[in-house]
Amino acid sequence: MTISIQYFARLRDEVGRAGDATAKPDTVHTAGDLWRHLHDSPPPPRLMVAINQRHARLDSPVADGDEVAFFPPVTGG
Amino acid sequence: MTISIQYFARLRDEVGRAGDATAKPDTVHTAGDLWRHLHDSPPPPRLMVAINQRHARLDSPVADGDEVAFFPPVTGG
Amino acid sequence: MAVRLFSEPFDPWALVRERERELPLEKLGATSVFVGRMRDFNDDRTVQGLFLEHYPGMTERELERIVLEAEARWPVDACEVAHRVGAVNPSETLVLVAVWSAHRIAARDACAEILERVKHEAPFWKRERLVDGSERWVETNTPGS
Amino acid sequence: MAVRLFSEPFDPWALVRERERELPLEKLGATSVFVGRMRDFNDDRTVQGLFLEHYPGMTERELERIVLEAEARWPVDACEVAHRVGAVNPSETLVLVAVWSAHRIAARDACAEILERVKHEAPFWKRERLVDGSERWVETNTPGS
Repeated sequence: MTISIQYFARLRDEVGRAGDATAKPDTVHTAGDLWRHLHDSPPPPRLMVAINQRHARLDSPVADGDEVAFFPPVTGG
Repeated sequence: MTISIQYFARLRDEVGRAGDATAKPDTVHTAGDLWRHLHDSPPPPRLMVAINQRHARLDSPVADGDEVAFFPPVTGG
Repeated sequence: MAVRLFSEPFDPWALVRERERELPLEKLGATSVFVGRMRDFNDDRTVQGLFLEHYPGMTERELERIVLEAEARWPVDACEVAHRVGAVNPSETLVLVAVWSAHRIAARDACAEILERVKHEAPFWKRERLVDGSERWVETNTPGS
Repeated sequence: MAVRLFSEPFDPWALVRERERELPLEKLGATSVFVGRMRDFNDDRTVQGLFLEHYPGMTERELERIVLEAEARWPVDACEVAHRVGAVNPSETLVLVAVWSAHRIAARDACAEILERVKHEAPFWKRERLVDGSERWVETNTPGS
């Protein structure tokens, strides 16, 4: 089981790829932990996160098998 | 020169006619005076008045040649 | 600005689309529309038909004044108001208010304000025909805000 | 409830009219519609085109959730939300929100609320193409209330 990660919009440009996949390390409990694990840096300001296609927070728990998405503030409509 | 008077909606049903015409008597200065002159009674509650097709008040002055309309609260839209 | 009275049924969406043919839509990011229709019920009574009386001449003046004042108050670029008069059947359109603007707040607020003023200031009066054949004047509009 | 994504231009008024064919309009006294279009300017810059990125799957879920919550909060009888995705040219429709209700306040407030939530919660992102050929991500929506 892995966690699949997606990046959208400006964030995808900045990260340089559309997604990642990782087995959940024991040190990763939340979406924020996951970001720090993948990028060796704190989550950028105004970062938004969705877990399994629902809005979540950086302190929301993540589990193996989850679909996690990181993106900047939305600008539809 | 006369003042022409129109009644609309429920008020026309109650007055029993669509309009009146009268030379302005010397005692009539306002739309309220005009109503009392024509009907021998005080203006009914919530009576609305227009003078020359603009909303007016019972204390608005009337003059010979004016088109005066009395009507109940409007209910369009 | 366009203000129109219809004594026959009209299609509000066709009216909006027709008006848009002459508008610079690439400047107008926001369009807000309200359509009011005749319901077959009111105050828990079943209504069969409606007669919309109006004050010819003053009605058009009032609608134009209401639109001009909205155009002065908000940065809106175009407004369309259409109102039915005469005998109306359930589900037919009574009123259309459409506002085009560069900005959604202006479009939305101007549309709401025009509708409220049409309902409370324009000289129209509704007479309902109930199922038992009796008729009654509608005494007042429901409050809007 | 109907939520739709379009990758090609769509006619918002045709969509509204099509939906109304299946609605009991004699019960629905009030229809409130907002149409948002692509402008050819933003922040004083001339914009040539727009790309609307979205999160397939989550987008539909979010739009449905927003509509369901509006239907729970207001006495509205039908809602229609349509949103464009992909490459868009100036004057093309980006978003349609239409709400039908027996009462005008419910229709108006639910329409405004759905629009604001679509703008602030649904996962869409706009990238603008300027006249000099450069591109920029739109950083934030203008506040709505």
